[in-house]
Amino acid sequence: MAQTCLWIVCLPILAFVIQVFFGKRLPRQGDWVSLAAIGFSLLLAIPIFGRLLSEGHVFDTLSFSWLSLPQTAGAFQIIIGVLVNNFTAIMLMMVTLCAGLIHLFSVGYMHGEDRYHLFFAYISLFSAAMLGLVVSDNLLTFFIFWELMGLCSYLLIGFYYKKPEAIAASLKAFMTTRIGDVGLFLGLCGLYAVFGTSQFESIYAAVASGAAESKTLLGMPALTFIGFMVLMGAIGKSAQFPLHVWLPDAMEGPTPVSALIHAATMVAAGVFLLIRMFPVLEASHTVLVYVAYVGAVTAFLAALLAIVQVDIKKVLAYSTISQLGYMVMGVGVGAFAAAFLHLITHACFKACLFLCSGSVIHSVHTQDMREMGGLKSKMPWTFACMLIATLSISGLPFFSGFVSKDRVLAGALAYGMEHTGHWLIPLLGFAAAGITAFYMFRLIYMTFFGSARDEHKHHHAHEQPIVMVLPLVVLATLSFAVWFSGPTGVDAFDQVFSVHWYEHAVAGVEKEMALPAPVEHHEGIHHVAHSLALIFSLVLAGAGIFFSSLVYLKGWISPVKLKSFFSPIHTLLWNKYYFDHLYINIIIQKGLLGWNRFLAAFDDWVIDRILVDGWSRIVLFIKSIVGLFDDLVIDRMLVDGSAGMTAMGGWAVRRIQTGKVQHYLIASLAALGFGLFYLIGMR
Amino acid sequence: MTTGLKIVLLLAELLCVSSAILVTFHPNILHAAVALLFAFLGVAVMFVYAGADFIAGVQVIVYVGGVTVLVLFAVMLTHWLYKVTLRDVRKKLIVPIVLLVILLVPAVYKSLVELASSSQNIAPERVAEFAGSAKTALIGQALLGNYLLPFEAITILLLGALVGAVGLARPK
Amino acid sequence: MNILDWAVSLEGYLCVGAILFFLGLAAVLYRRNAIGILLGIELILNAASINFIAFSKYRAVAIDGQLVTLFIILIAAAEAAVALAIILRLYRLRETVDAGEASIMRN
Amino acid sequence: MLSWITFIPLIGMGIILLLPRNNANLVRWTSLISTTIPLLLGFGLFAKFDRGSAAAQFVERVPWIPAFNIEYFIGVDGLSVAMVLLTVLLCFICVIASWRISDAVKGYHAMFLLLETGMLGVFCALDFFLFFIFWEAMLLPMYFLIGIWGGRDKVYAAIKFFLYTLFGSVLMLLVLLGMYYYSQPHGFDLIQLASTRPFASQTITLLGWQLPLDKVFWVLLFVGFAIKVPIWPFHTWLPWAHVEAPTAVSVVLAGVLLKMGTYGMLRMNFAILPEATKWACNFLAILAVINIIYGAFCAMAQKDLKKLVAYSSISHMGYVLLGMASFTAAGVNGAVLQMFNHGTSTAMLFLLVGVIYDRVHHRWIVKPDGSRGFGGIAAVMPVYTGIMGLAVFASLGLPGLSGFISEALVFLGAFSVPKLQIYVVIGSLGIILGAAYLLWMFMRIFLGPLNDECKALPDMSWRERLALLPLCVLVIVLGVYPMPVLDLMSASISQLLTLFS
Repeated sequence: MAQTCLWIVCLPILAFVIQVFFGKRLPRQGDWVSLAAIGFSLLLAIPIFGRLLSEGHVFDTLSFSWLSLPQTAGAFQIIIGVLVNNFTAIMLMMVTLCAGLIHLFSVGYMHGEDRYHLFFAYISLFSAAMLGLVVSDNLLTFFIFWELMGLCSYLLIGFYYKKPEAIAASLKAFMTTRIGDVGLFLGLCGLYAVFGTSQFESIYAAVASGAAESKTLLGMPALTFIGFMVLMGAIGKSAQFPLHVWLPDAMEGPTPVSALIHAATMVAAGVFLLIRMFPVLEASHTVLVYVAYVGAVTAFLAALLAIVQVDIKKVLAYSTISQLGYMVMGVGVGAFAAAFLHLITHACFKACLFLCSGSVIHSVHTQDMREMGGLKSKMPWTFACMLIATLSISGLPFFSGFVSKDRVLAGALAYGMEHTGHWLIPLLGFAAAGITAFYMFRLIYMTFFGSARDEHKHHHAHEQPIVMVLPLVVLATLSFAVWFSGPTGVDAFDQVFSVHWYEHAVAGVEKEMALPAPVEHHEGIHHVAHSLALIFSLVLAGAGIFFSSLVYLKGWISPVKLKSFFSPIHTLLWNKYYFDHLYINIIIQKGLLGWNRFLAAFDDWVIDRILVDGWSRIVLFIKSIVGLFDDLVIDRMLVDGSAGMTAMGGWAVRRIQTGKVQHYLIASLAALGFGLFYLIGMR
Repeated sequence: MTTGLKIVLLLAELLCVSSAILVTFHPNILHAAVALLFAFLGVAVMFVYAGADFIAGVQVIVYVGGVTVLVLFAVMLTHWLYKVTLRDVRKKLIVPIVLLVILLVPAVYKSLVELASSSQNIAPERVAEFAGSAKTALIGQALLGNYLLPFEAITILLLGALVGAVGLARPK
Repeated sequence: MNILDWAVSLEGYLCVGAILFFLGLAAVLYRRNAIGILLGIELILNAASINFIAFSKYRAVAIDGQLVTLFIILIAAAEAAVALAIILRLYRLRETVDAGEASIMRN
Repeated sequence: MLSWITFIPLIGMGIILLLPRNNANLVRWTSLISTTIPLLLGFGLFAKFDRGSAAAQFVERVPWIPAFNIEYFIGVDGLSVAMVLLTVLLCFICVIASWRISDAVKGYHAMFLLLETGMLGVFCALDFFLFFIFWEAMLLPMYFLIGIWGGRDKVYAAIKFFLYTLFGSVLMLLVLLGMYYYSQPHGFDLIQLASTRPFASQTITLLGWQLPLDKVFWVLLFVGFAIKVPIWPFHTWLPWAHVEAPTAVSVVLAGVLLKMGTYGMLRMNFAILPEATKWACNFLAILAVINIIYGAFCAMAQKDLKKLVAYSSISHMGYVLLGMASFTAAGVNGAVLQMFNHGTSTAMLFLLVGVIYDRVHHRWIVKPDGSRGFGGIAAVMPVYTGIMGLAVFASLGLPGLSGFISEALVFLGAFSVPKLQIYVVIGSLGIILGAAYLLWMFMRIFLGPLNDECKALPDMSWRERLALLPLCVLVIVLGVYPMPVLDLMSASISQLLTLFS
């Protein structure tokens, strides 16, 4: 089974390579190559998922040494490989299905774009990276595919590279996720420092055996440090607060990209990471609370932001952030199974929502809801699918959203009741649920109901071809609860033939993770929490829908008056809590670039001019002194001086040469005389 | 050696000295040249007494005949009789010259005598015999014997001098 | 030993030689006329010849002394010829034979 | 075999000097041949190199100056084999890349081949004296190459480079003499010095102070090599040298010359003076982190593309230092691998800068007057954008490309040492900044609306693609499976690290 996983990953990579090098020259610019690759992966994934449904448990590993450094003191080795367990099987199924459908959809959507083959190349690479991440059995390859996905999101967001906003958004996305990735990388280093390996099995075993309790990293207990770093990674990738700013801008990319990357798969990778590392987070006791808070806060604030958005894709982007917040909160409160289920269901209905919005945009050629309206009659299929997905996301019975969201909220409520100190978490959770219903139905009413605000666009609106509608229908059908638990989604009613495959899968994984058995105290709390959560979520969802229809369908309360009433809050929401302003203008423009300019100037002036060229000035100074000394003392006094003396001497002697022969004779005779006199004297 | 001969030798020496004085101090260059002539003659006589009769002969021929005539010719050629006075010696220098000569001559004389006494003396009888014997043959043998090289060299020198003198004196 | 024996003896010859030498030297030094200088030189040479001859007679110098004198005479002749040629040339160039004015070589 | 690799370029230079001046192509072909032969021999070296043994291989030892027992002792071990292969490859590529140099072609290629011999010699020499000679021999052609064929104020840059490195090598000369004097059987043999390590216990009195000998040697050598690496306070010559050097020269300068500093440290400081290195470990780590952060910050503020890449080299060499300071198998192996990977990725960047420089003769990302230097080139030069993208992502350490492996190893190694953990955290900031300035540059030049100045830029010629092909393949292959290069060096490094465990 592990070999098939390898093939599932390698097929899209192969497609990528083919597309990059030969895409342009292939018939239909090679979109069928990518489709075939992801289709085969889907076909390979189905038996694995089938095995999970039939036997209730799937497990297979395959690992090999990727990098080994023989060292006498102890071999440092990096072992990587493939791990297939229940969650992997489910994820494989979800990813390949969603990716396949979105490939199909983008064949229609991207028709006629230039660099069409490159789009499919990048999408194949992305699918390969996501699948690689899902199947990897250690944090290192997890991290490698994690960053490859970051690369693909960078390339795909910046696909329309001629638009300055698109490339700015792509850079923003890559940098923000990169900050998170660095956190995850430090966590990975921590793992190697503490456990010497990053393989999940050995980590689960080591954590269970309590081997890492004593060790500390940077003064913090090791597991807490690793937990925080992993959380940082998840915040970066899953666009949680405060690193959420890149997801709304990522909507600049083509809609299938938003659907695939920024709804279904990539952003979910952060949550999948938290689930994979759950034993570590749990063992560190302190990190989980922070995870819960991050999730809850993100869910609530993002939901608020979604209310004021006018761009259809931005609304969905913020709703994604909010739903991710739910999942992170689920993991934080310990209900990681519920979080995982929500991840799966969210992938389906959010992909459906995005694709519907894609088809709407494709037909009316605008993303601004204020120019839409009354498309119900024009685009019946799209409307139907979008309505189903909206109902699912709002958490109404009979729909998958209700099943998973209810469990997450129940977990949060149970957590809140147990640790009363953290009552804020369930409160934010439930509030977000209500607001979700409100803004989702706001979106439905503004786009499909009411009268057309822009006649020209309304006239042109038309239903999309089958190749785009089919994926919508498939995804919409997946949004029903029947697949995940019972038909109604309420366990009490569905006792008769409710589907229990998910519970078995979760049990299998818990066994693997060797989690410490949850402290079974007052079992009643869970039951009470569950039923209470059921009631609260239904009430809130209904209120949300009712209130939204009052404002947008019936128009009894005009949005304008609402806006004026809450104007301070509205401006706050409109400016996205000034996060963007804080990041872009203050931290980056003034802080970072200012500091860089200062440092470059410092480097240029202080170190280069003063410290280095300064030496040349000093040397020049010394040279001038030495030059002066040399010129004055040696040259003038000694050399010229002696020359002068010789000249004087010469001048004096010159007078002797009178030119008269006789004088010379006298002189020589005088010399002869002295010589003789001296000789005679001597003797 | 008879005293008569000694007297003649003494006279010759006095002639030499007096004419030498004339040569150095006589204001008129022409008279000085003639005085030189007589000095040479005095010297020739001294040679004869010293037993160097051939050398005396050569002295007379070369010096008296050649050099003095040459000098006279030179004087005549370089002094317009009516233009240039032949006065020559500078007056103010006479006193230092005389002093010089008076001082130095005895000193040099004493040193020469000392030199003479230190060198090996010949027995008086051999002095007489040497004075008497014929020197010319000896000179001839010596010239073409031990002194062959100087002899040849002197011939070249004379040739060079001759050509040089002619070259120098030739009018443009 | 009277004046006669002295005159014939070696000392006599040497004394005359010395006198002649210094007179010649005086002539050379103080004669303004170039020819006067030449005369001085001739005197000096003769003084040397006298000494040679005296030594060849009274000392064991034998014939060599006379030979040297012979050479001195020859050289003197050559020298006189050349000197006079120079003087004539000087005269033709400078219209004078005064040794003092021929001082182009001065400093 | 090793002597052949080292001296064939020199023979090539000799031949080139004899060639007629006007026939440029003949000169270029001879120069190409005299770099291809060492490349082929390099492949032979790679094949025949024994991965297991840590000792020096392909040793050639001939007494050269017996009076001071200086030997012509060359050999290659784990530390230097990767660098030799890199040098041979880069010089081959640079000769292809410098096909468009047209003025004084003979001089250029002669100097270049002399430079290659100097560099190969430095990596092969196992005798300190020979090492020093090659070190200086490499300096001179570099000066001429920058000084004559360089950019606007090339003379300033050439002089600054020359004097700066010379200052360093003067210190090295002191140590050379010191080691000769203080080693028992007076000699320069590095392998023997590394095995006996005689300087640990001795002391030296300088100006009245009693200083431990090995620490004095360590500091002097460190400064000498720090100038070359370059390490933070001594780095100001690098941007100048790079900006003014012609493309091929700055490729070699960044690809190989910077590694000589770190290689020298490993060969001398670490192998011969282990106690001093342990004493200075913290100091090294601090400088490493400064290098990383400082280089990244300065790179972000640069307006000249080549200066940006130069500062990025400073930042990447910071990782090498951090890896070396960790004394762990992963760290040091990561460091030496980073030396190789940085060589390939920076070489690609410089070649690509050269490509655009040949077309527009300016390198301003943002012109001094503030207007855009380039913009939206992706539309006009797709292949160039693709390869530049690969180079940018390789050097910012994207997993799947070679840059990531060495950075990961360095950080994994350094993080396992408790006292270096804080440095790793600060260093990881460098990864973010690295991505920032490279992608920001990529955006401003390649993406966005097309700048009308660059409307008519031709895409890369086949020669430029040929020059870049081997590097692209290397970057991808080593990114996926780094073992071929890693196990070249791991044996020697593990033996080196036994001194530090």
